[in-house]
Order: sequence, then structure tokens, then C-alpha cells
Amino acid sequence: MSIVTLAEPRAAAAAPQGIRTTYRDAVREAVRSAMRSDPRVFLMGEDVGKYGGTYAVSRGLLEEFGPERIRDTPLSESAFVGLGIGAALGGLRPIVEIMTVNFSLLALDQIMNTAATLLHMSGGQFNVPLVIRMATGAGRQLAAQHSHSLEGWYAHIPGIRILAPATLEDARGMLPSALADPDPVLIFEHALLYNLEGELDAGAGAVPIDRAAIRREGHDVTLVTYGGTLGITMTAAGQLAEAGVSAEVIDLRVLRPLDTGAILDSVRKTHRAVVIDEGWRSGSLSAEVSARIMEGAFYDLDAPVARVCSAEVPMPYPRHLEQYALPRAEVIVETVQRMVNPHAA
Amino acid sequence: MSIVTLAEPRAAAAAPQGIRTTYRDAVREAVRSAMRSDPRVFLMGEDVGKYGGTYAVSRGLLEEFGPERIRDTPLSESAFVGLGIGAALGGLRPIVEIMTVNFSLLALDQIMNTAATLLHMSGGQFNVPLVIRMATGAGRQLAAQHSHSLEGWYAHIPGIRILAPATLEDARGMLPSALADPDPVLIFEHALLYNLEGELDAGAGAVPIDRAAIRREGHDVTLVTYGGTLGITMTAAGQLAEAGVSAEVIDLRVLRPLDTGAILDSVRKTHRAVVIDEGWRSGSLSAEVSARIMEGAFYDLDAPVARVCSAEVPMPYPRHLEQYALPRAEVIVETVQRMVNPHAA
Amino acid sequence: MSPTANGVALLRAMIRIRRFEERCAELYQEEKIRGFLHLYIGEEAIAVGVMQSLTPEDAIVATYREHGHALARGIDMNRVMAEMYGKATGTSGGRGGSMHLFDAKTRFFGGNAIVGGHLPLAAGLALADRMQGRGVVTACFFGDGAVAEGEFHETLNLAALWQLPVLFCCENNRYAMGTALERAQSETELALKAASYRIPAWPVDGMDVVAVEGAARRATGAIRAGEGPHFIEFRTYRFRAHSMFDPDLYRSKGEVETWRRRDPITLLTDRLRGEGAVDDAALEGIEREVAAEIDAAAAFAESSEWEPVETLARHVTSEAPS
Amino acid sequence: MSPTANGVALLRAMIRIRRFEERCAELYQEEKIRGFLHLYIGEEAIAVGVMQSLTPEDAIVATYREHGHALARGIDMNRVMAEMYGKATGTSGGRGGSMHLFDAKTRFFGGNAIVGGHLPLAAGLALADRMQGRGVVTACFFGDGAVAEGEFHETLNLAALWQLPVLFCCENNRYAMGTALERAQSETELALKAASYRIPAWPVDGMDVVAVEGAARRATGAIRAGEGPHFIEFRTYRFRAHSMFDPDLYRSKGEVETWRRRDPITLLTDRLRGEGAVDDAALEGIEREVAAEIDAAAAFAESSEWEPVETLARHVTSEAPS
Ligand SMILES: Cc1ncc(C[n+]2csc(CCOP(=O)(O)OP(=O)(O)O)c2C)c(N)n1
Ligand SMILES: Cc1ncc(C[n+]2csc(CCOP(=O)(O)OP(=O)(O)O)c2C)c(N)n1
Ligand SMILES: [Mg+2]
Ligand SMILES: [Mg+2]
Repeated sequence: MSIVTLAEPRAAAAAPQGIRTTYRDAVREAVRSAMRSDPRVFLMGEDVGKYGGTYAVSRGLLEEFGPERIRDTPLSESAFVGLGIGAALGGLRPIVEIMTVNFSLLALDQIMNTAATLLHMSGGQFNVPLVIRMATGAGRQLAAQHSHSLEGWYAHIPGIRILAPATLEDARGMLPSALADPDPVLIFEHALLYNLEGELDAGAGAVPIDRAAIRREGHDVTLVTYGGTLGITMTAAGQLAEAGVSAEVIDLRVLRPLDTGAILDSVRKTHRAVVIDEGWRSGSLSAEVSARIMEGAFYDLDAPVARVCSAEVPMPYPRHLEQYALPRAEVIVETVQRMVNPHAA
Repeated sequence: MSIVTLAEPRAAAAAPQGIRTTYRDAVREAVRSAMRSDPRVFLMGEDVGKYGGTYAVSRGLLEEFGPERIRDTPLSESAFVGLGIGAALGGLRPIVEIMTVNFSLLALDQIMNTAATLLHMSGGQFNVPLVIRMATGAGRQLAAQHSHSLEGWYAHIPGIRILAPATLEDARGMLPSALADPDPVLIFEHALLYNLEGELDAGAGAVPIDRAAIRREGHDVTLVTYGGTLGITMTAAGQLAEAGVSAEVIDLRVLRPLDTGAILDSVRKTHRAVVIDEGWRSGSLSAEVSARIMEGAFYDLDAPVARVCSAEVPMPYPRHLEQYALPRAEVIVETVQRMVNPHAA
Repeated sequence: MSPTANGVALLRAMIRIRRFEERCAELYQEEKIRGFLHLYIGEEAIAVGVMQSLTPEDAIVATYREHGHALARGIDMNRVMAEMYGKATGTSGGRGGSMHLFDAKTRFFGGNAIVGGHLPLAAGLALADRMQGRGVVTACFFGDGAVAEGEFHETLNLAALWQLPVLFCCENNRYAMGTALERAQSETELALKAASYRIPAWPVDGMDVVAVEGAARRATGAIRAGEGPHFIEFRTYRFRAHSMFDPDLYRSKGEVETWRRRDPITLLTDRLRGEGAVDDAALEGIEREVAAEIDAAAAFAESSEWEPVETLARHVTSEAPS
Repeated sequence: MSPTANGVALLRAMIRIRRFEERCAELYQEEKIRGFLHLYIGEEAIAVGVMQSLTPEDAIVATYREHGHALARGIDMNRVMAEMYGKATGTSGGRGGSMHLFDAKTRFFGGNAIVGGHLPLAAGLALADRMQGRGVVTACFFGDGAVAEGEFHETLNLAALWQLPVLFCCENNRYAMGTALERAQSETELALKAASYRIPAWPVDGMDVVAVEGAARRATGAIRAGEGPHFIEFRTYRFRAHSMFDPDLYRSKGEVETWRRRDPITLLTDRLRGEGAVDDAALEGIEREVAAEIDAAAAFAESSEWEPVETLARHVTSEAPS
């Protein structure tokens, strides 16, 4: 971590001056610049090469770096993630792309039983500097087998770091930091974010991957979220502001290890919290956040911590059902309103 | 569920009169009696037949039922779990044994993407009456790849029911109820429980699989646990009683769907709760329990809900480190003492 | 049915699928259909040919590229189209969409979107049928891409070991998304892979519906006779992109053109014309009838109701019998 | 080394492993060693023979049945024994135990306890070596049981497709726990499976250490020459139960006896005696030296320290360089 210079994660409000770009391009730029500066870095996964990446993240990279470093793999998630582990042990810095989180279940044995355990069970001899990227989340009507949001669930596993870039800066900056981490890092890119547009500093680079960021300051309630739901949370915070409620928005950014301090500091100030999480409610990361607030700021709370999560259903295909199953800004607003004003209506 | 007669889960204190048996034998008896009474039931898994089951659960069954109904499978967790799904769709009632939870990761795609989704994505046409049994948990010095406790983690998945039998009665009674369930049920048997001995009613049979049980009544604090940690929790409750603290012990039994009512009722009475969970702390089921108490009984709490979980490490091999990593009765007792008596040294 | 009548029926079945999917592509542009849409255009001979060898008691398990299989199996087009829209009248009550057509009545077990994930399911159905003494076959369709997945290997081994009545239908269209077979498989003769499990296996021209039907009949005959699983590699090509999101940059126009010349519909049309079994008028008649059926299906889908949001949580677990 | 000297060295290496494990079995009864203990007794010729073909730069990846490989690779017996005890001086600082011997210095990458899970790791090491232009080989050991797992299939395909320098060493001892090969595999000629990926593959008598060494040299020679992965099926047998928990009820005494007659140590001893390369005195000398080494290792393990519980959370993630 010490070899890169780290910018502070910035509040979204203070948009930097810079070049116009998208989340997709920012990720691509991150891969490209890592590959240019470190010959040990290579990218491997299904359709990352000739196809250019399912989400077009890697378009153009095969042409620039050739098939040795932009490796199209067969459909065999378990093996190519495992090859990534081996290649990391062998001195390389693989970026393994799993097309989407839905297929990562096929590689979970490699992730939990090998990548996450090797350092410990070898008594510290074999660290695994592996980065795994994958798209996550729902919202595109892809139905029950293609809409999981499991990054919070992965955060249960000791020995790996879990990142959820929700901004252009993090899309650009988390990858180099992950590559500098001596241990396995999983980066979850919400598929709906790839088209996110905005300004990014021309010189944007590595960002810290050990703390949360405050995306909006406020004093009445803390909204804790990450990844794909940062957008609706910011929207809700805006609507709340119009209604006279000042919401602080925390973007967790790093789902493991959780930045408990940032959450507690905010709750101690606002005395209320709502956790917004696209995961299925039961056993989602929102539960862990709530439990940590319980443990660390119980006496500061003016109301019980609430959660706005996905309905506990395999995702249905039609848009109206899917949207109804997912966290929505209006539900966040209502939840906060009930919390700050429990006796209204 | 309506076709079996269900006994109420009983408090462990009131041990029934009956025959002396073990947890292992109770599970075997459950399998045997299901197979005798329903020709659609069969058992499939690695070494369930000739070897007699890794934990000797199925010893003798091959001789009684033959290789068509006691099916040894090759090492191919994903396929034989998937075959179980197909066989269930085809009108059978498979009991699939995954040797241990550690290998279930290889079958997670089948469980989450197929078993749990089929009913929903087929619009209610194809339910999957599949039962998957597996051993879980640590405590036998099997190190980082053989000591997971993931049942609470599995409880995140909608569409499946998760059971954790912790008593002889449940070892005997949960399987028939699971087989009567039209949807997938996962039963997690803690490996350290197989040798548990005690009395079991000669007529013991199906038990409810939709609610928690109070294993000990008390009024100062609620201890919520399940599966492998019920034993140390009961021990801790006993020690607390000697110290003048009356602890109520809730055995969750069913990890999905959680019996929130039972937890909240108890906490409303005791005003304090500690959750004991062998899972790694962050993102374990204990977090969900804590969050639900936060949401449902915040104003009844005299102290923040606490958690006693496993340390967040891949399990080390040596006994002293393993024991230190796992929840222990003394930690439960200390945690409760601090809670009821916060100002004592 | 006479060979000629049969030929015309096959042709009609393929045209019906082709036109249905062409309409789906339009409806996708109109945003009536959303999510992923994988067209089967070019590969129709396989579903149509194989279905001839199946009885109503047999089971079918397919991938996300399964509109052709559903229609060839005889699922009502209205319900298929309604499912594409996500309407309550769809085959899966609208919850599945294009990738998840299901139909209990015709034993059509999806519509599965995890590559390779449905192979064990097919073997399990076959196991249930075998253990219950039903002499039926489960036909499982999958692509060349699935052959690389571990589940393929595990399932073929189990099916062979236990001699399960499965017909493995590999639809080798030479690409898994943008990855050409030779960049995904060290051995591109896929039948050899099945043979390494002692499963009878051979390649067939997947553009020739008559050859497909013949091979499928031979295989299902053997399976019904208790000879265990069989594997057929159908050599085919998809004329369209992988899905509506695919810019299709990984293969040459020339390659696509070469294969288009072997369009299964053209091939059969030419043959039937040569035999005098169809003429322009007959073809027009087919096209007219098919167009009318598709119009009706689209109208049905269009006018059908949405599931109300209140029912979101239905079918997560089974409803208690009342 | 002369052929004779080499033969004696091989014999010595096998005896050393045999006696070490016999002592481990005793120590298990004494509860000095705990958890799972999988003995390699009967299979020593494979680890010993294959190691002859490897250089110090090559890499080794093994299963939970890996004591023999660790010792044959040259890892200090003291540290191996200390690991069996779970002491801080063990190869893995005691955290791994019998199933997880690791040693960076000799490029010994475990000690892996998920059947088949280490195959991709081996291929990945080979990929790294290849991409970095090191002309080395990764030898990966696994059992017949692993051949059924999907990861076997996926890895062999990738290794062949990318021509990775891996030597796949299948230790076919005919059983995966209690499941005999013919009840687990539809095709029991395991070399044929590898061949279906276009990987050169052949079976070898795993009880004949000289044959093992010869085959391994032939394979590693070809791999170093850039001919891609090779696969050898070593036919062997374990004389003991699967693990200390296994009552060993699934195979007949007669079968075990038949195989014991092909004990690799007896076979080689007889041959060397016939050649006059060893006599009773020489053998006694070997046994004495080996016993002394094992005594010393046990004493070392016994007297070593435990890791203090305060360090429990070490090595979950890497320590920041200070
Ligand atoms: C396990 C898994 N990995 C990746 C994907 C994404 N994906 C969907 S279709 C496809 C290509 C499959 O190719 P093939 O099996 O040849 O079938 P085809 O689409 O050509 O009919 C891929 C990679 C998936 N659905 N499932
Ligand atoms: C994925 C997985 N499934 C099951 C097990 C339990 N298990 C441990 S060893 C073993 C048998 C393996 O047999 P084989 O590969 O032939 O190796 P051998 O033990 O004979 O050397 C089994 C089933 C495991 N460790 N990993
Ligand atoms: Mg294809
Ligand atoms: Mg074996």
C-alpha cells in the first residue's frame, strides 16, 4: 500500500475539475495504466479480449497488450480464478474478471477455500496478490439467475478485501490500490454504474481502500450505503433536504474490512441511521452495519437503526416487479421521515 | 407440512423418557424411517453407501435399501446436488448428503441459482422438494479448509429453508418435516454433535420447522444461539444461574425463515440479549439477529445486544488456537456479566 | 406422416420459429421485450429435428436460447410471447422472461441461464424417470461453451456411470459469446469428449433438419432401449449476434455469409421444391399463417395484464394448499 | 550418480517416508498429532520417483496426503514433524497441520485439502512461470477421486489450451475414501481422459520407483522442451485406511494382501539385493539412520513451542512491511 500515493476519497458534492468520462472508461483506464506500468499485471476472464468485455470495459486492450496479457478464457470460472491464484503465487499480478457475480458462485470454492486461506494455513509464507473484478447487481431485467447483489455477502470471508466503487474516482482509483495489496481483493462494479458520466481529474490515480467516505454531510440522520445504491441514496438525501431533514451519506466503499469508525462517528453526531443495501435483507451487509451501530453507538441512538434492502425474492423479470423489489429513493425518504417524526400521520 | 403430526420442540431441561441414543443414530433413524415409509425417498452423496457415511450416519442403510436408493456418488458436488434438483422435479424425494459444508461451496451455484430460483422463475410451476444434509462446524482440528460454519451465511438465500438441529429430537424430527416441505431444505448437522447422547422418545417423529425453541427459561438476559453452540450456551446459562443471573436460552433451530417473534418476545421480557454464533463475526447470522432486535425491540433494551462469535480467521490447526478462535462458555458468561453489571470491575 | 408431409411440417416449424424471433428482435427495439434476448436464428433445425424424436412424456431442458425449443415443443405461442413481455399470462407468469420459459404440461424445464448449470438437472430428471420405471428420455440442449464447464464433465460422468436416459444435444455454433471454439477447447472434436466417458457420441450437420431428426431418432431409440445416455454434436451457426447487446465484432462478415448459405430453412425449402413438395403458393401460405399467429401472439401479449406488485413475493416458497 | 547408488538413494528415501509415517500413526494414537492424518504408506514410490525429475526451481502442489512429497522434496523432517504437532517451528508455523505442509524455499505449495481444488493453482503457477520465461515445471499430485471433479476437467482443458508446463501426477490408488474407481468413473482408464484434452498421457506402475522416475523424466523433459502439459497415471494402492477415522470396511483383506505383495520398498529391496547393491547390513544402516532422524524430529517437535494465542489473528492478511 505504501508504494502508491493516495488521494483522499472526496465528497461527491465537491466535483473535481477534469476530463469528462464514464465509470466504464475509468475502469478501463485503471486496467490500462496498471498494465503499462507493471509488466506483471495481466487481465484474464471470459470475453475480455476479442469481445472487448461484456460491459465493454476492456475494449481495445487486446489490441494494445496482445493475447498473452489479455487472456480470453473458456467458460470455467473455478479454474480461471484458481489459475489467478496460482499466477499470483508465481509472481504475477493477475486481474481476473468474472463476468458477473452470478457466475462467481462457481468459483467460490477457490475464493473461500484457497485464496482466502493460503496465507494463514501456510503460516504467512504464501500471500496471494490477486485482484478479482466482477459486475454485480440488478436493475436491467435480467431475472432470477442474473441479478444477484452478493458483495455484502462476500464480506463475511476473512482473508480477502471487498471493494465497491460507486464513483468515477473509485472506479479509477481502487484498482491500482488493490493491485498494490499483497492479499486477495474483490472489486464489485455495479452493472448500472458503467454508464455513469462525470468529471474526473486528469491525474486521478490510486485511492485508499481502507475507509469509508462521507458523500454528503448532514446532522439529522446517517444514511449508510455503498455501490449501486449510492445514487438513490443521494437522491433521497436531496429530497430530504428539501423537506428540511439534513442527511449525512456514508459510502462504505470498503465492505471488508468495514470502516466502523466512520459509521459510528456519524451516528454519534446524527443519532439516527438508515442502511441502504441492494442485498436481500436477511443476512445482508446492512445487518452487520446495524449490529455494529448497536454495539458501538447504542446509547447515542434516538431511534432504532432501519434498513432499506431488496425484497427477499429471486429477481423477477418485469420492470415494475424488479423496481418494486429493489431499494428506492422514496422508501428511504419515507423511512427517514418516520424516524425523525415518528408521530406524524 | 400438514401430512405429519408435529410435536412441539421441548425445553432441553424436560428430558423425555425414552430410549438411549445418539444424534448420529437419530439422524440415521430419521433417514431409515423416511425411506421405509416413502418409496420416493433416496439418499445420495459421497461415501454414503459402502463406506457408511463419513460420520457413520448411513451405516447399514446400503445393506437394507440397496444401491439404487443408497447412492454413492463420485466426487462431483455440483453435479450430484444438481441431480438431486432434477430428481426432485421428476417426482422423487432425494436426500442429498454433502460430506461437509466446506465442499458445499462447489455446489453453491446449483443451490442458489437453480434450487432456490426455479419455483419463482417458473411462475410457481416447478417446486423443488429437495433435502440437502451436510456436516458443519469446527472443533476437530481440521484446519482452514475443513472447519467452516456457514449455515448462518446460507440463511441469506431466499427460496430455501435452513435448519440446524441441535438436539436429539431435532436430529430425529427435522428430516421428516424437511421431506414433507415442497421446497428445498438444507439441514446442517454440527460434526461435534454426532456423538451427543441422551434419551429420545421411542415414538419421536417429525417436529415443526418454522419456529425457535426456548431451551431454558430465564428473565435477566436472552441468549440466542443454534446448532453447535447450544451446548456451551446451556453451560454458560448454568454458570450464570449459579452467579445469580437468570438466562433464557433460545435455540433458533430454523435459520431461515428466522422466528423473529420468539426472539423479540424473549427480549421484551429480559431486556438484554447476547447472540452466540460459530460463524465468523462479520456478516454472520448473529448480525441479522441483532439487527432484528434493533428493529423490533429497541425500546425494550436495557443494554446493547452483544455477540459472541468465531474470530475472523481461517481456522488454525492446533487445538489451543482453534479453541481460542471459537465461542466459549466463559466468554458468554463474561459478556453477560458485563451487561447486567456494567460498573463492576 | 409421409416423408413429404413430414418435410413440410419441419419446414413450417422452422419458419415459425424464425419469424417469431424476427418479430421479437423488432419488439426489443420497441422496448416491449427487455433484459437479455438471445436469438436462435440459424439454429432452428436442431430444436425442430430433435423434438420429432420425443414423446409428450419426455422431458426437455434448455438454455437461455430456448424460444425455438419452446415453440417446437408445442408450447402455445401466445404464452411464449406474453412471457417475453413479462406479462402474467406468460409461460412463467411473466417472472422468467426470454431466458426462463417453463411449462409443466409439456415437461419443459426451462430456460436456464447459467451455462452448464442445467446439465445436472437434466440428469436428475432422467434419474427420477429411470428409478420410477418410466421409459422416457430427457433431452438436454446446451452450447459449445458449456463443454468447458466443470458441470459438463461431472454430469457426463454420472450419466454414463449410472446409465441415465439423457440425450445430450450439443448445439455447437462455434462461439461462446465472442470466444471461438478453438480458443476455448484444446480438443475441438466435441464428440470425442463425450466418448471419453464411454458415451456414444457423434457429430451431425445441424443445418440439415432431416439429418438432425434421423440422428435424434437413432439416439432416443437406443436410449429407450436401455443403452444409456447419448451425445450428439450438432454443428450449426448463429446468424445473429449473441444477444441484443453484442456488437458482433469477433467474427468476419465472410464467415457469417458462408454459413448463411447453409441456412437450414433455405436448404430444406430447396430440397422440398426439388421434390415438388412445396411451391411459392404453399410457402406463401405458410408465411401468411405464421404471420397471423405471430400477430395474434403479439396482440395477446400486448393486451395481457401485468402481475400486480402486491404479488411480488409469490412463488418464493410454495403456497400452502388451502 | 551411478544407477546403483541412485537405487539405494531411492530406497532410502522411500524407507524414510515409510518409517516417518509409521511413527506418525503411533503419535496419532498418543494424541500428539490430531485432526485428519492421511498416510501415504504403499505409495512412496510416486513422490520419490517424480521428485528425481525436478529441479529446485520447479514447483510442487500436492494434496492432504503429502507427507511423502514434502520429505522427498527435501523439507527438513524436523519442521515437517513439528507441523504435524501444530508447533510454531512447523513448516506452516503449526497453523496447517498434516494436511497443510507448505514451504516457500523449496517451492512446495501445499498440502491442499479440497479434492481437485489445487489443480487450477498448479496451472496458475505454470502460467506465471511461462509468462516470466522461467523454464520450470510444476508437478501437481492428486488422486483418482479428483478426476471426477469439475475442476480437473476445467484445468486440464486450460493447461492444454495454453500449453502450460504442468506435470499432472495422478496417484490412482483405486479408491476415493471408500469409493472404488469403477463406482466413480464411467471410464476407468484415466489416461484416456487426459488424452481427450490432447494431453500426452499414459499409465505407469506406481509401485516401481524406477519406472516412476523414468516416466517422470520423460514427461518433464518434454515439458521443458516446450511440449506442454503431460499426464501420468501412477497405478498404486494405499496399504492403510484413508485416514485415521476410516474403519476400512469397503475392501477385502485379500485385495489389500495382493497389493502388499507389490510393496514398492520390498520390490526395490529385492532388486537391489539381487544386484548386490544392498545387503542386510546396509539395510540395517539405513533403518538405523532413519530411526535416528525420526527420533530427533519427534524430539524437536515435542520440545518446540506453541504459537501463543495472542497471535491467533496473524497471517489472516499480510503484515505491513515495517
Ligand atoms: C456460468 C456462466 N458463465 C458465464 C455466463 C455468461 N454467458 C452467457 S451465454 C455465454 C456463452 C455461452 O456459449 P455457448 O454455451 O456456446 O452457447 P450459445 O450462446 O452459443 O448458444 C456466456 C459466457 C453464464 N451465463 N453462465
Ligand atoms: C471437494 C471435496 N469433496 C470431498 C472431500 C472429502 N474427501 C477427502 S479425501 C477424499 C477422497 C479423495 O480420493 P482421491 O482423490 O482418490 O485421493 P486419495 O485420498 O485416494 O489419495 C474425499 C472424498 C474433500 N476433501 N474435498
Ligand atoms: Mg455457442
Ligand atoms: Mg484415491
